[in-house]
Amino acid sequence: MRSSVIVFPGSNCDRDIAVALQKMQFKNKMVWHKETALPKSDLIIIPGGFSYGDYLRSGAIAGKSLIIEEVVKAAKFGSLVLGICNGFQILTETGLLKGTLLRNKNLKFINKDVHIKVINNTTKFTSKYKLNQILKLNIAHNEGNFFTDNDHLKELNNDNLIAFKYSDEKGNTSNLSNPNGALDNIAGIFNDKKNILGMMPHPERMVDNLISNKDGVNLFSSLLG
Amino acid sequence: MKLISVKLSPLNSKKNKLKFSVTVTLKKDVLDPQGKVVQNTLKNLGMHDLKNIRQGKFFEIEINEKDEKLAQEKVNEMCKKLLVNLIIEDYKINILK
Amino acid sequence: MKLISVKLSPLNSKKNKLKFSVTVTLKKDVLDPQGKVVQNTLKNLGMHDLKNIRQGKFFEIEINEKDEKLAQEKVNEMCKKLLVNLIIEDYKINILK
Amino acid sequence: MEIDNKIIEKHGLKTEEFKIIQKLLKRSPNLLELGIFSAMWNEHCSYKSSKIHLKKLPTKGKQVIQGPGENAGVIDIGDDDAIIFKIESHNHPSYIEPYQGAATGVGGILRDVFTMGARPIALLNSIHFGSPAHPKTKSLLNGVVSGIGGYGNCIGIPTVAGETKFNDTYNDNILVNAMAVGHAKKNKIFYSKAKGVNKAVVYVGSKTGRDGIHGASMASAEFDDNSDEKKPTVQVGDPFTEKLLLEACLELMRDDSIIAIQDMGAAGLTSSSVEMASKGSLGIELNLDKVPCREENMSPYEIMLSESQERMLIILEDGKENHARKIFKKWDLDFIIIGRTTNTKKLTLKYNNKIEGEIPIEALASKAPIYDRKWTKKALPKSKFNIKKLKHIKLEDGLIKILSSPNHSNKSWVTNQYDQMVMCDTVQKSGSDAAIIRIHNKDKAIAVAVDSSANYCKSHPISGGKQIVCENWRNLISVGAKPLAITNCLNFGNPENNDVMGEFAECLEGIKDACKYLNYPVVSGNVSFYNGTNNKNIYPTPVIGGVGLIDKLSQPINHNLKEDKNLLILIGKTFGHLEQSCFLKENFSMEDGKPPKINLINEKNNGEAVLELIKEKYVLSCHDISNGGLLVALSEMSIGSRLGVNINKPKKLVNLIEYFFGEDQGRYILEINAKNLSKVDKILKKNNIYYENIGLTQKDYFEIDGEMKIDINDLFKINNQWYNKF
Ligand SMILES: Nc1ncnc2c1ncn2[C@@H]1O[C@H](COP(=O)(O)OP(=O)(O)O)[C@@H](O)[C@H]1O
Ligand SMILES: [Mg+2]
Repeated sequence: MRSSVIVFPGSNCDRDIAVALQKMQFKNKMVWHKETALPKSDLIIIPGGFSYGDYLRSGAIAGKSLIIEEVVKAAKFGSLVLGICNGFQILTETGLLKGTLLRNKNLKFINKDVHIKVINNTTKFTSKYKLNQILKLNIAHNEGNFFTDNDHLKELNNDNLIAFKYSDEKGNTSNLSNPNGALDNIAGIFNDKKNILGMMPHPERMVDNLISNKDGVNLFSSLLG
Repeated sequence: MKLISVKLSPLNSKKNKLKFSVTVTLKKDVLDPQGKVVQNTLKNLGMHDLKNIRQGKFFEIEINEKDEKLAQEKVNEMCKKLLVNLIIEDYKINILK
Repeated sequence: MKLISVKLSPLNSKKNKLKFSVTVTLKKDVLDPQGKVVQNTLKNLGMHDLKNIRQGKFFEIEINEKDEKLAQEKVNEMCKKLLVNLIIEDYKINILK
Repeated sequence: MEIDNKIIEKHGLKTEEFKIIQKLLKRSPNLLELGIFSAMWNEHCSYKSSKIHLKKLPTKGKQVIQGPGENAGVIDIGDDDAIIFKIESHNHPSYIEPYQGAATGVGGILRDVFTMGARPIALLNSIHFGSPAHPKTKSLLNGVVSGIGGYGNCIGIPTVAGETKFNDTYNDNILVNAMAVGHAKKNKIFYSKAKGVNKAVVYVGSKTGRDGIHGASMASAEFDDNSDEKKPTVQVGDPFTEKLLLEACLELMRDDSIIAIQDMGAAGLTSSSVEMASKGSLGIELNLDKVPCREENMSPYEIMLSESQERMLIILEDGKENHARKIFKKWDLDFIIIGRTTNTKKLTLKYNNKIEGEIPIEALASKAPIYDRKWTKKALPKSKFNIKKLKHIKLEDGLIKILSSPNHSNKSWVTNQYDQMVMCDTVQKSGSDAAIIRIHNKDKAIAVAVDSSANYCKSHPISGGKQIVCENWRNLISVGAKPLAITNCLNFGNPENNDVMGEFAECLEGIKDACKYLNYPVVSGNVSFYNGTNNKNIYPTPVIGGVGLIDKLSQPINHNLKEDKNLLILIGKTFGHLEQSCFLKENFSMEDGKPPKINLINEKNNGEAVLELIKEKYVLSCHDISNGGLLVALSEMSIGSRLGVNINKPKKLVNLIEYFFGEDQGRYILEINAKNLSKVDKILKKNNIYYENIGLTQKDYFEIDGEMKIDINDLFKINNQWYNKF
């Protein structure tokens, strides 16, 4: 499996994702934001960080970068695209994913381990997880409060486009297990063709027991098919 | 509409550039976590007459363009292309004379 | 000073409350990292006529108070107490009529 | 412009100092030159009051590659790896503008570390606020914490450890100390010493604005009621640009293009250029019109004294300009040759080819005044406290008071605002005695911790100074690391006050003794004087930041209990020292008496024995005993893991309160499997270590035999309320 990680000047989880991909035997290339063409790849990843400082809106400026045009093209051709954290924010700014990520409801940056529940395990990103499996992943963001309009929310539910929801360790999804105020506890969504996944939690941080746990591994192994 | 306590800007008189202000606010039906916290905090500080507060962004933009209409179009384009997230935000452009 | 493309707000006509807008900008000489990045991006997007852009905050505040002067004082207090960081920011209060 | 007394005073210089300047120049300085003297001769840059005392610190050791005198200290951690680290204060700016002050504090210390060739791998901080009841405390706390997080999170370096404390003494002068730790290859370390004449002096990074002009002088002046007037000097941090600068510098450092490199920190272009020239015994000529400016019409004076952030000065090898320029262009940063090294040993400042100022480098550096200020000794204070008053206090009540107090409440409200995991090498986050950071791609790690004990230092500076070094050493031992070296940030009041100067001299005396005995040298640090307002000085607050090595990272240790029915053993003797304890402070608001005694011999033996037990893998969890004594340490082990304990009553000596809350030093609690007891006993006996079996781990309840029993979840709640209510 060939992957490409897009690197913006303010990306800071690019090395982390590269390490995880290497561990999982992906053939990975790093792609600098000023490049105008993507290497041939089956999977494009937009990593976490603060792409261009994120001073205007998270992901807004990255959404206008040269390389992003290529990502949009590739995504429309059906290439797999994974946006993690800032990557998710960028995907919503480009319109590849609908909805948006507002500031956390407590107006603070939040870094902690949270539980999420697998809502759809029939996609190329999630097939190695069990349905409703509870994962413990790390979140680290200022703007992770997912918001969208009613029509889109209906579409997300009706077409099974919600990938993960924040939950407690038993799988209950309620206000109590919602770290950032996200609509319906949504932690990650697919586009309608399910070739694009945007998620706030960091699977790449969960591939090494010495550091955390291995709950992120199956996302990568799902992609390997 | 009248403004108070705003000094007149001498800039636009030079004619070859124009200055605009843009205010960007969250759409009515979009959750505004920040506005809510600000409102609560102000009430806790004893400001009980506060009825409602909404927070947004503000830009002051100078354009090298003397035609007012053209200039405003350019500002509008900047808003649409970058400054505003049209999914969740509304905006207003004002010329500063 | 005149504003364009702003709808008149019917709110203040009800007399028992008043509505203000507050714009907050960074003081001159204070570094504006945000403005810098936005300006570069707009230029990269082809907006070569952009001379200068500064970003700030914007608030719309409704007050339960019919006396204009008193109301404005209250808004001023909110600015000083919470909304504005007086060390690095300037602000202007406008009444919306 | 005529230089009159008012102008001299405004520049923070004394009349006698001005006379020395005239002598050194053999004429009067112009305003630009005066500004430069003022920046270089102020306390913050010249260390004029502290130098003679700092000289006494032990700075050498097999592990030391570079001690104090460079941007940061460098130590050897085996193989081809080096660790580069330093701590620095940003107290005054953070009090004026907490978010930006703290943020730029982090940015500044990061530059000190990556300017030497290290990729930063961890951030730490020590923050001290006034009383929680003080009207300013809440917003200062909020601003500082989000500023520290805002910078570190954006640049993508994990903030992994620190301390957050409250005490009235900081009501009008908070402390914000930031520490950065980086990793470099031993043969790829960069220094600030200029070499060679006519080499290009290059300015890289952000543009220069009017921010922070006189920041260094501000950091060397006491606050008074007019401090508001000093406000325009606030600097705004731009972590995104710093990220660009970091990556660009590290990229340029891959080959041999750089002769010398120096960040522009306090006193900006002035101190960076003077330091490089001074170290190389060279001169330097700058064309100030070439300096990229953010504002129009900036004067040479403003350009030389601006403290705009995210800038560096580089002296380049011949022929490397295009190569270097390309790298900085890639990262969208300014890259401009603004001058040359010279053999004149002078700082020559030109603007549009006209000489605006010229000062011998010596006058600014080695000839700067040094003071041996008067200081007074402090006797060991006596306690007026009557132990009989304690009779009616129940253990449980005493414990709850402490665990629910601001100083002892769980700090996750703070640490959750910091990205602790980015870079994916954080083995142990904050919350234990020390954080553990893996060296990327290797199976070894470093442990890092910061510590201070202001009330001990206030009561008896020598003991306090020793104690903080020992506590820091213990914290590293507790996670299985061999302590290697420290950095220190010395936050004190007005050095012109004899008592304050005494506190300074004696704290350093204590630090020196402990460092020497423990072979724990000082490799970098920072001094912050003039912390106080209107003649009230803060408690002496030296902060120690330590780095230790875990050479085989198989089973990291922390202080969370692991399993029920394990043995708990207490290493070290308990005498029941309650004076200056947090028990007395939280229960009786008392801060009297002397700090606990430090026995360096025991300290070393106990620590080394614990390290041996950890190496042999007998230790399941470990916690050192500090503030709050045995009971607080035990409850922290329980709260972290939600496992309980069942502790025996002590068989002999001391009353229960003294036993459980005494703050005797050199002690640790270890959790071990009962089947290993005889082997553990053997190692401890061999090393002559005193220890006690104090009880067992158990499920659900935190219990002292016959004295108290609390549900562990309640204990957790008690410990986790304060911040969320504040
Ligand atoms: N308390 C201290 N202990 C040891 N070294 C110190 C101490 N304070 C300052 N130093 C050393 O003095 C030098 C100058 O420090 P400083 O002015 O803070 O550096 P910078 O200008 O890079 O911020 C550094 O090498 C620093 O490590
Ligand atoms: Mg430095």
